[in-house]
Amino acid sequence: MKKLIQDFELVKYEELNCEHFVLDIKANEPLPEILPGQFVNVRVDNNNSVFLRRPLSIHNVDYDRNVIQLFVKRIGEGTKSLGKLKIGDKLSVVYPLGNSYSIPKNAKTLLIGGGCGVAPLLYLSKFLHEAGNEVTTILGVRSSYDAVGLKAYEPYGRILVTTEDGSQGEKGYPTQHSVLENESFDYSFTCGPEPMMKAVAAYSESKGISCEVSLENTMACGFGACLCCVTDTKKGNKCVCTEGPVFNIKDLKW
Amino acid sequence: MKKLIQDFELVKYEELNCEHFVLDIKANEPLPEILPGQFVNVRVDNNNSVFLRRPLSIHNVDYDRNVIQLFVKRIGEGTKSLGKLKIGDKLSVVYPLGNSYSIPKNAKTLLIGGGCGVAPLLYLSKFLHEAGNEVTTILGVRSSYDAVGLKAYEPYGRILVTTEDGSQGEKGYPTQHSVLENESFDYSFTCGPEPMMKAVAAYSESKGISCEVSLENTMACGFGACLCCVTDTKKGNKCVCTEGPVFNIKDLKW
Amino acid sequence: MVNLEVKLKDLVLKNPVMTASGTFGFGEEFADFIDLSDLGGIIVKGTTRHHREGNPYPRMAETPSGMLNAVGLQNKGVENFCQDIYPRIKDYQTNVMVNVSGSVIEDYVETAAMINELEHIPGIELNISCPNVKEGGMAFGTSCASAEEVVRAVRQVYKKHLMVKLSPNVTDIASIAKAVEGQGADSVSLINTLLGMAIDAETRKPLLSTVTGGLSGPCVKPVALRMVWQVAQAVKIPVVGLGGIMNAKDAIEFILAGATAIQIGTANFIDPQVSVKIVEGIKEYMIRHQVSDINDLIGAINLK
Amino acid sequence: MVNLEVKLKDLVLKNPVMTASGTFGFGEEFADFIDLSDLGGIIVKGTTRHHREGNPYPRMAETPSGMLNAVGLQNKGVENFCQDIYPRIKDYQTNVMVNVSGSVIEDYVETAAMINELEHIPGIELNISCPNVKEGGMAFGTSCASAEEVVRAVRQVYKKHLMVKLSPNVTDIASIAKAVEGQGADSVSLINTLLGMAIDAETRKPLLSTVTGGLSGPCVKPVALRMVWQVAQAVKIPVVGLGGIMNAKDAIEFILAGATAIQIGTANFIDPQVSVKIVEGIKEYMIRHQVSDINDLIGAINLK
Ligand SMILES: Cc1cc2nc3c(=O)[nH]c(=O)nc-3n(C[C@H](O)[C@H](O)[C@H](O)COP(=O)(O)OP(=O)(O)OC[C@H]3O[C@@H](n4cnc5c(N)ncnc54)[C@H](O)[C@@H]3O)c2cc1C
Ligand SMILES: Cc1cc2nc3c(=O)[nH]c(=O)nc-3n(C[C@H](O)[C@H](O)[C@H](O)COP(=O)(O)OP(=O)(O)OC[C@H]3O[C@@H](n4cnc5c(N)ncnc54)[C@H](O)[C@@H]3O)c2cc1C
Ligand SMILES: Cc1cc2nc3c(=O)[nH]c(=O)nc-3n(C[C@H](O)[C@H](O)[C@H](O)COP(=O)(O)O)c2cc1C
Ligand SMILES: Cc1cc2nc3c(=O)[nH]c(=O)nc-3n(C[C@H](O)[C@H](O)[C@H](O)COP(=O)(O)O)c2cc1C
Ligand code: FES
Ligand code: FES
Repeated sequence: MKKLIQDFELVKYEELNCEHFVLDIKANEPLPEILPGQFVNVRVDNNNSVFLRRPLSIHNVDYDRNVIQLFVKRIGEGTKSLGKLKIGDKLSVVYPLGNSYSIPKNAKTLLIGGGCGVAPLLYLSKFLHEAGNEVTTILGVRSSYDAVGLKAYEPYGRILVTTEDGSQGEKGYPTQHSVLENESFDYSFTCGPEPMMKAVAAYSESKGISCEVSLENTMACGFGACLCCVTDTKKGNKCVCTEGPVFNIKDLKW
Repeated sequence: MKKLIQDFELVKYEELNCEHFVLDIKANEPLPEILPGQFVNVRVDNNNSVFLRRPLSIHNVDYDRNVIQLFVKRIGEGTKSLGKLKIGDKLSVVYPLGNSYSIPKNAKTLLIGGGCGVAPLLYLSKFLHEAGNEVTTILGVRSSYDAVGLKAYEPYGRILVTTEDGSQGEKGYPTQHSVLENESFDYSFTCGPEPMMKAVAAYSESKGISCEVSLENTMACGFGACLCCVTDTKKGNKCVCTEGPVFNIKDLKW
Repeated sequence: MVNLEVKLKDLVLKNPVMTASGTFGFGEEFADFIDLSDLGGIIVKGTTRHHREGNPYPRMAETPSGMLNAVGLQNKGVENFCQDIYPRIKDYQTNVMVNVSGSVIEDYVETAAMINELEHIPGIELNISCPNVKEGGMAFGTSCASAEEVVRAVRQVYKKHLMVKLSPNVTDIASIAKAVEGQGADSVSLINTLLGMAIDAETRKPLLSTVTGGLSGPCVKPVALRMVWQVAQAVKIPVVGLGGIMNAKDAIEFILAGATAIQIGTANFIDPQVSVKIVEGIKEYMIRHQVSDINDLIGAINLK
Repeated sequence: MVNLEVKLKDLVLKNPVMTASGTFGFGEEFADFIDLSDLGGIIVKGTTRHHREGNPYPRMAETPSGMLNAVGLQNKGVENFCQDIYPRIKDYQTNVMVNVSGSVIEDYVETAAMINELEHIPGIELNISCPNVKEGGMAFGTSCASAEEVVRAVRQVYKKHLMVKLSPNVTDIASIAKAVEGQGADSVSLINTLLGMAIDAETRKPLLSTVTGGLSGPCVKPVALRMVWQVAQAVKIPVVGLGGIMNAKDAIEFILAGATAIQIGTANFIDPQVSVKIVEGIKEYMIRHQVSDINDLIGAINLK
């Protein structure tokens, strides 16, 4: 897939809570094909301590309006400054980057996300739904305050929540949700903090089902030029930005 | 005079033309005494290539509203980014810095400014007017397009213009204005490009009148700590930020 | 019309803009973004005698106006280069040079000898300055004697353009440049990365798996420019300048300081089109300043 | 309650935060902004045997995340310091140290001997690393032999705390640190500025009257941190770390790398209150991480 560098315009800003926000950014030209799991690399030029671009998963795509949606968690200077952009501001974007989740057909699929790891799962559930799969998404958050943006998933399947404090959905981690005991799935997909992804991997292995995880290694370029973002796989170091970010756990040394 | 570091808030932004703009910045607390010729040193934090503060003359002061006015010309990244601030944005300011123009009493005073060198002259004319002086201000610009903000001077005296293309006022440089031949003055004050200030200095020397110029050396600190901003005077290197920016030409090696 | 062509001894560059090793892959990674034939040359990834996995993750840390890397010369070895990669890239309409690294002199010599046989590779860049692997050659680049030794050995087997890449982590870079010139280097390129380090105060851990790594980006530009200026005064062979070049203005500064050509490194990560934008920007500068030949700008700093 | 007190040999600092020479005037310039007694120490302007006018204007150029300076040790000489300045600053409730520079060994010795007599000056910082004047001492700091020579000579006349400030413009800073330790230095401070350069592409002129100058600010932090780490492993005397420290996080990084105290330089220009903010920030960090004694953080980098 041809990679592009383009200026997008911020057309909508939605504050979800004090930590998370969603940006709608619009291209001047028709968008290229974008696959679930791919990411963009954006330039932050309104902060004098940010040098490199910041990689962000593609949360959703609206081809009709040439809009890409990003779901961002404030971490450091870069993401905080993205949250200060005003409608109409320009954003330089390199995209679409990385490989993608594989899309089975007519299967029972399980999506597990935690923290801002939910970002790529919305666009993924859309694809899974369209391919005739049954989609169950579990979002694990600390408390109901963080259980944001759930409505968007509803058109594509069932959405479940776990909270660490029990304030919404089931109490505990997403891999402790009762649905994992009570039902069986054919495929699992996950994105989020590494310990959570490792728990999903362990669950999937124990059930003998395929599991794809999305890694978030630190990146300098995002398109295979610097070799900074490698992860150690069974076939040696692989670039997360080009051979990932999605990996099947059978290839990782987890 | 005690120097302060404070956060100001942008309360008004006025675009004069594509090069010049005026910022009204407001302090939370009552302003200290500010003298004509003094400057502020502002932090530009919305641009990732600006590191040091930027020195700007105090164009006007409104003690009632705790507002300082800055008159800025877009030069490079720093001044361009100041022009992108939005109402309500915060601006860290170190002030009041530098010495000041001396204020005679009941004399005929001549003020000559060029380019963004006009910035300190407005506040100076106010002081001169209040001390009973007759104030004649000549602004030298390229063309009528740059002859901006003149109205502000009117309460304090006569305002004359020269343009290089003759599109407004007299044609030529401000030191070629006919008033310099037809009238005599007791004191002159100038600020602007060095060649212009040198011409004012030469005129003043030929007439035997006192002449004060305001220098714009590059500065790292603005308050006497780094010794970067020196100018070579008859008494050796002097800091422009503490012993200037205003110098009497008799002390300079011009 | 302005002339952008420069010569590194016999090597003709259609313009002075090259891309720096380790920041431009094998060029292929940039083919979506730019037309490689617009460049004066590209220097592909650091290549060693044998396959290297490189250093463990994490290999990168952002720093003020720059970054640290500790890639550690990950590459599949020179044989793989000759067989798999060379056929894919040999027809690029630009000078494709190979950056050669090693841990012992024999490695450099063998690698260079194999690349000498590749018809469409007009030159190598001998990396005696990689700070990221114990045997990465930086030791060669930090004393005149060892720099001479490796260049002398490689010169015997390598017959085309031999560019030697110098380390900035030295007291006197000009003397090292003179030493390699004395052994027959055709040009010198500088600077490689400055040795640096970053710590995460929260976890108390180094941000790189190797603790220290190589600093690059605009933060190093003032140091690089100074070194290019010093070396250009010390040697007669052409100097290729790099270190923190982000735009045409930066490139012009290096040329004024004495660089015949320049390389773009870290900037490629931030804007994958920056190298061709810099070619355009140099042209615009020349038109604006009425300079018809880029060669008139080389070393044309005005010291009054 | 956390303990911030550290010791440089016998010299007690109420906290590890000092201010760097040449960036803090004589402290007086900051009295409007902060209470100097909140600091562990201040190091006043570079002082030489005789009055120096310094270099001609322009002396400063902004760079990416930093600045170049070419002040060139402008000062009124040590006699003026003793007579005019010392009486004004001697009662500051903090350690006031004098940064001593010279062009020949006798100058260093005579200056140090005169300052040895000043009761309220507990130590000097011997600047063998100023890159901005031909005779600025950087030559002393770039070889072990000459560094040893000047430290040996000064040690004979100077009886209080002798801190030696090292140059980063060297191949192997740890060996220079060991050399000065061997001659009786009580501590080493590092880094002084990196030698750099800037050119105005439009006018083709250097931006500094001296062509080259000293680079400081956050751009140099990764290099400074690496050097502090290397030196801390090489010597037994305390190491004072500086170079690009802008906030408490940066300061903690230097302490984790092995610095007993740190100095704030260029950051003072951008925020004249930054030094005391850093004292506060270190305190907050310690409380958050449940570290009761700052000394437990010195060299406490976690290398796994
Ligand atoms: C493929 C990919 C997809 C991602 N998708 C999303 C997303 O959709 N939404 C979202 O909020 N975040 C996402 N992240 C994480 C996001 O990139 C980081 O949170 C962000 O870079 C932090 O930058 P900062 O300046 O705010 O933080 P700082 O901590 O100041 O960043 C300092 C440096 O570390 C890097 N860094 C810090 N945290 C991370 C991280 N978790 N992953 C990678 N690099 C990091 C930064 O890029 C920068 O170079 C993704 C990361 C990757 C690699
Ligand atoms: C005492 C004083 C008062 C000033 N008053 C005003 C004013 O009222 N209005 C106004 O528009 N400008 C004023 N200037 C000039 C203003 O400071 C510069 O235009 C501004 O610093 C340029 O910054 P930049 O990032 O836009 O340009 P750049 O060219 O990118 O700046 C690069 C560096 O050079 C310095 N620099 C560039 N031009 C100048 C200059 N003319 N003087 C000093 N430093 C410079 C910058 O501060 C910065 O460090 C004043 C300067 C001084 C010293
Ligand atoms: C990620 C990365 C990998 C690098 N790999 C190499 C390499 O293999 N060989 C080499 O000689 N230099 C290598 N370098 C150094 C660059 O070629 C260049 O000398 C340095 O980055 C300074 O230029 P810059 O500031 O423009 O990036 C690498 C730099 C980076 C950032
Ligand atoms: C304007 C300026 C003047 C300096 N003068 C001196 C000096 O007189 N003596 C000295 O040892 N170091 C001097 N330095 C170096 C600083 O003390 C310090 O070592 C260096 O700036 C690195 O620290 P920083 O990045 O925190 O500024 C000077 C630095 C600057 C920026
Ligand atoms: S981020 Fe550069 S190769 Fe992956
Ligand atoms: S700008 Fe620092 S002393 Fe004047």
